[in-house]
Amino acid sequence: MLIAEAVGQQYRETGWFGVLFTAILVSFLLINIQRAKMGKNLYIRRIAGLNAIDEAIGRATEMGRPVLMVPGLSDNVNAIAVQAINIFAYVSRLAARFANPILLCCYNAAVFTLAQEVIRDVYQEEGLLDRFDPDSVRFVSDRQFAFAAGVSGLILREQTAATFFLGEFYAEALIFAETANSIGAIQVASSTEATQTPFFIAACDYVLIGDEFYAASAYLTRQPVLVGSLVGQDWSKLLVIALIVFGTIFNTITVQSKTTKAWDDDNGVYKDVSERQNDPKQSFIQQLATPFLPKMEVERPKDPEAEANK
Amino acid sequence: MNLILQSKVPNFWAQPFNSQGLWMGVIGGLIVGILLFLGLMFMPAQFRRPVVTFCTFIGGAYWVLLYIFPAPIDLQKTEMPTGPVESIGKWLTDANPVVVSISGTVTAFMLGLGIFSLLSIHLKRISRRQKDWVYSVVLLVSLVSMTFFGYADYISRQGPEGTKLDLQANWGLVNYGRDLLFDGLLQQMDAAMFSVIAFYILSAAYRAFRIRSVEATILLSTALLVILSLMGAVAFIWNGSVQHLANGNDFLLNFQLTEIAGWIRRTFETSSLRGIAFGVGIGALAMGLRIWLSLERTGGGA
Amino acid sequence: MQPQKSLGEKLQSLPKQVLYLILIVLTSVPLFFPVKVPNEPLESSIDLYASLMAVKPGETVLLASDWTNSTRGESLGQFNSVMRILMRHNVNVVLYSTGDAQAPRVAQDAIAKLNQERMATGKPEYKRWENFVSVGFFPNGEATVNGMGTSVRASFNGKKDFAPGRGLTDVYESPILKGREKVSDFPLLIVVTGSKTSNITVERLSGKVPIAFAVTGVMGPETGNFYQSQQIVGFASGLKGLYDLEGLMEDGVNTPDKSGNVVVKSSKYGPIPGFPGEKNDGQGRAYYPTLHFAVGLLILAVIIGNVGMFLSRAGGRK
Amino acid sequence: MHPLFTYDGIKVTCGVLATVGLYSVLYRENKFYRFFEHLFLGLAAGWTLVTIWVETLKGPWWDIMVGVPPEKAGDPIGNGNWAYILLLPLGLMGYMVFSKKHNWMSRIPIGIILGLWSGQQIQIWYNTYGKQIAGTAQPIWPTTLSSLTVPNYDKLQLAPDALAAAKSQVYLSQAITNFLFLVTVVCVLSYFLFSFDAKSKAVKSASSLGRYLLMIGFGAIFGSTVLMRFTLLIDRMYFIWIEWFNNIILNRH
Repeated sequence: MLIAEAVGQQYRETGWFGVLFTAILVSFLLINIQRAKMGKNLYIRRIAGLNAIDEAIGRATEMGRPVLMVPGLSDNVNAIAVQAINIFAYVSRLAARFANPILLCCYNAAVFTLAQEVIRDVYQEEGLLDRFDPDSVRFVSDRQFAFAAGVSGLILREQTAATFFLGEFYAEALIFAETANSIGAIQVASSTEATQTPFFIAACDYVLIGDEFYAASAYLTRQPVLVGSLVGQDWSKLLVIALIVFGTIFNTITVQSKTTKAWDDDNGVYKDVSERQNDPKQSFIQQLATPFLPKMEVERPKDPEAEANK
Repeated sequence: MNLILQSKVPNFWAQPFNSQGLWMGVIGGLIVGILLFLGLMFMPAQFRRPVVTFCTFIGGAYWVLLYIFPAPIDLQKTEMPTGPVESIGKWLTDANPVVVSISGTVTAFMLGLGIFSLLSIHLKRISRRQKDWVYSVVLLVSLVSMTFFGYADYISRQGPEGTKLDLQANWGLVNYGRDLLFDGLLQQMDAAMFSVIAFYILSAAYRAFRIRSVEATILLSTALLVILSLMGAVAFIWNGSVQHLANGNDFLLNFQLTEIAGWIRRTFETSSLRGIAFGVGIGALAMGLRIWLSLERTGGGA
Repeated sequence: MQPQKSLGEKLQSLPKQVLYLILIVLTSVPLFFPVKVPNEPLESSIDLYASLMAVKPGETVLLASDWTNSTRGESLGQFNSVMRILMRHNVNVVLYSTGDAQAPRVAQDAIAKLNQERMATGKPEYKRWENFVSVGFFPNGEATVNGMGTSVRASFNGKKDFAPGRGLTDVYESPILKGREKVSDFPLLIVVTGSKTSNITVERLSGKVPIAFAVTGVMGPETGNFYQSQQIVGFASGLKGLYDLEGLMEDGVNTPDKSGNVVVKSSKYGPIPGFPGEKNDGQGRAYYPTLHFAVGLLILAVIIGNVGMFLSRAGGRK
Repeated sequence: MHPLFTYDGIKVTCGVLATVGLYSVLYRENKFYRFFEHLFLGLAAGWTLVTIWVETLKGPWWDIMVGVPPEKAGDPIGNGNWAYILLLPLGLMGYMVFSKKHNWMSRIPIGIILGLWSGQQIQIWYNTYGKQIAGTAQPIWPTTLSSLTVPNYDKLQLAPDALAAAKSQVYLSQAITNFLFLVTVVCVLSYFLFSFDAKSKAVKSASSLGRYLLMIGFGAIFGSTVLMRFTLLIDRMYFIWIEWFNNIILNRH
């Protein structure tokens, strides 16, 4: 009974290791954020795509044409959208200083609300609230391809000089990229969907691949919290790598160690060779990842009412 | 706690349908909500951030708790929890559908903002006779008519008679209207816009797929190989000829097009995707953590 | 007057519109002359077919139908093939969607068509409520699927479908959902999708129920990722997967056809019958040949571009 | 009557016109496209307004709040949970975003949604990636050199146990594949190490190798995606030429 209370259903499904591992990752992040806060200065490598932002805006200013931003097609406001908006806050801060018109097209009402609020803040902090046009942050549509049609229409009519597609992009990625490319806009793009990255690579000037997107805000603003968490992420990645390498070595050895008779197909005879348990569930690392705890019965009092309803 | 843990219905939280208690609850809740609203409006500024932080934390705390707090082991509907630990665990699991509905519902209420933004832009354009104002009229007209026919159709489908309308024979004007606007136009335009990508792929590939750098060459050659392997006819001919050459030599059979492409995809595509996925996953985790604990300020002030 | 363009430059700067026009022609003409192209099914497709055929008659499977007409080109065919197999096996289906508000409607229309086809061959109707229930759409997919992990009943709570004579009725009153509280009470969960819902399902339900996918070609790679790590039992990806499936329905696995030779071999499975003689071919058969022309054009365009580049380089060196 | 003048004829024709209208942008931005673009946006917005109630609010919110007439006495579905009303003012707080003074309030609903999302990230992380980490750790040393590649089991015709034994070997080719798989994952992952000084040789070479391996992956992705896109185009062409031109205009079946 006590065990049943201590070890919940989910631990029997994913195992204690999962919770522990997540906890370690979380602690890594918190530790490094703390380190950074305490003024430890931490190194970040160069990320090409991000240095292009200033260049892009500068170019837009010369041409006096607007900068277009799309924070991805997240179904609801989530970290990806927030991260994109954080980057766009940086972009529009520059744009505001150069009195350059901006266009921020949103796919989701909640994201629109957040963007509206954040971008207004930016202009306020810069003391340029008079330059802020609420219509420059707009909700286009929450239907994927209506959104695509609307945004490409905007790109073509407004002849945007610089376009930023950062966030969660799906099939429509290439529609935006090629449209913007056809009017010679300078493009910085990134999709957290790895499957869309090759299309951005084919059509855009600068592409942030995968995780670089999450590194962006740390790289641009150098806020201690962000830098710290970035270092924490690196630790976590190293931990994952370590686990993989350890698992591989351990696995290889276990396979080698067990020997038994097995079929040698060339000479058509039995001979001594080590045998691998080819059922992955048998490998140590797999068991660590997902232990198969036996089903267990728990004695409980019956609920009279529920019994009655049954 | 007792108030929340009530499993019997009806109870304080769940009142019978259309009962007086229910409507009093609804009205009471509404009043409380409005008071809360006003209270927040006139709350001193220094409490603003704490409030937001608190709400965010509570939201995240639920899922984290659900994850780490031991859930009762296959607790049947007819059984009662054995002790405090189990009853809390049960409460967490039972709360799941409630929590689930929150973000969807709240976002739904905010949709008005999106529509408001649309309307404000296009009404302005019309009233000021700006360039392309005619198209704004088109947009508004289509918006209104779709809304009208959509609801009319929906209402006509309510009740036990609703199934009848699955047959076109029983349709009325509103059903035809909705069908034309939605199936006839909206869905078709979805498909059309989606398929436009095919053209863009062609032009993008033609422009960008040049053997300039090592990277470009790798990308190009892998892409071509995979494409060919997925074209049944090509694969069939290639494989056929390999099988012919190999006649019985199993080793050579590995050079069938599908084998090579399959090997590349298994070995490099899957793995590189996985590499990215780990990175992005950790990134999302970190971001989630920062947001949950309000460690960073959204808007990333420089 | 402008300087004459060299051949190399010309080849590198074909106007887009011309390419587009050729593409339209190439994707239109072959449609009028459908032919059968030879094909070898992928292992993942065979696994999907096997897992579908493994479900026993009278069982109830969950089918997440998360596609709409925007991916009709691939998903409709896949959905039809999957449903044909299940219907012929008299497997009951619980339809739900977390992908798109329209998905349930689209799926029902597809089933209606399949029903006509089925009854035309003299088979009994595949009845709503007795053979399949449409649970409808869940706006907050991630959380809903998450909830299904704990209790399907709780997540389907308050969802209704048309019961004959009774109008809208709580889905859990349907005979086919009797006693299926947890997701593990279902022998199989199939997701036919053109969107991210497949990932969401794996993230939250993998290990709790066998999962099989029919996804669009673009999602093939990431789905392969789950397949490799055995989080899903099998999947069909894109038109190729669909064409495989249609082929498998015709030939079966490790089963000889009329002329006695086994078309599809697999060391993984024993003989799995097909449905020779029934209507197995659909979109796959109609579109797959045409695809070859379109892809051919793409490859040609890339080659032309590169040839042009080399020519102009050579010109430069002179 | 000619099918073009039936309802279905009109419906399909509308679809064709819309398709052509949107395609016209491929030539260049024009009035025809602009018309259908705005029509598209309008219809989409209208449809959203419909689904917002029909799909999003009616079932998951309203019905749960006010309950529904119980099918039979004491049926829990019949009860309404009035507390759901509190979500309404919560959602409305978002509308304060346009007010100069109280726009901060819009951060409360956003905060809650974000909080829920963040918590889920922590909840799902391991369930998503745990198995993948484990699946990446495969033996990288062969257990037998009797055959360099995986033998063709179908041809061997072995007794079940012998077959199992033969299948359970790690052949050289598998070992190499597993090794390459491992290397790819590790290198790609190390390409995304941002805080390590690239001067350190190991990291540098690993990450640059990672980038090349990424390109192989991207190439393969591109390859497998292309076909789908063309499929959708073919589907459109089928719609135009067969379902419209052939079946309706030419009235052939």
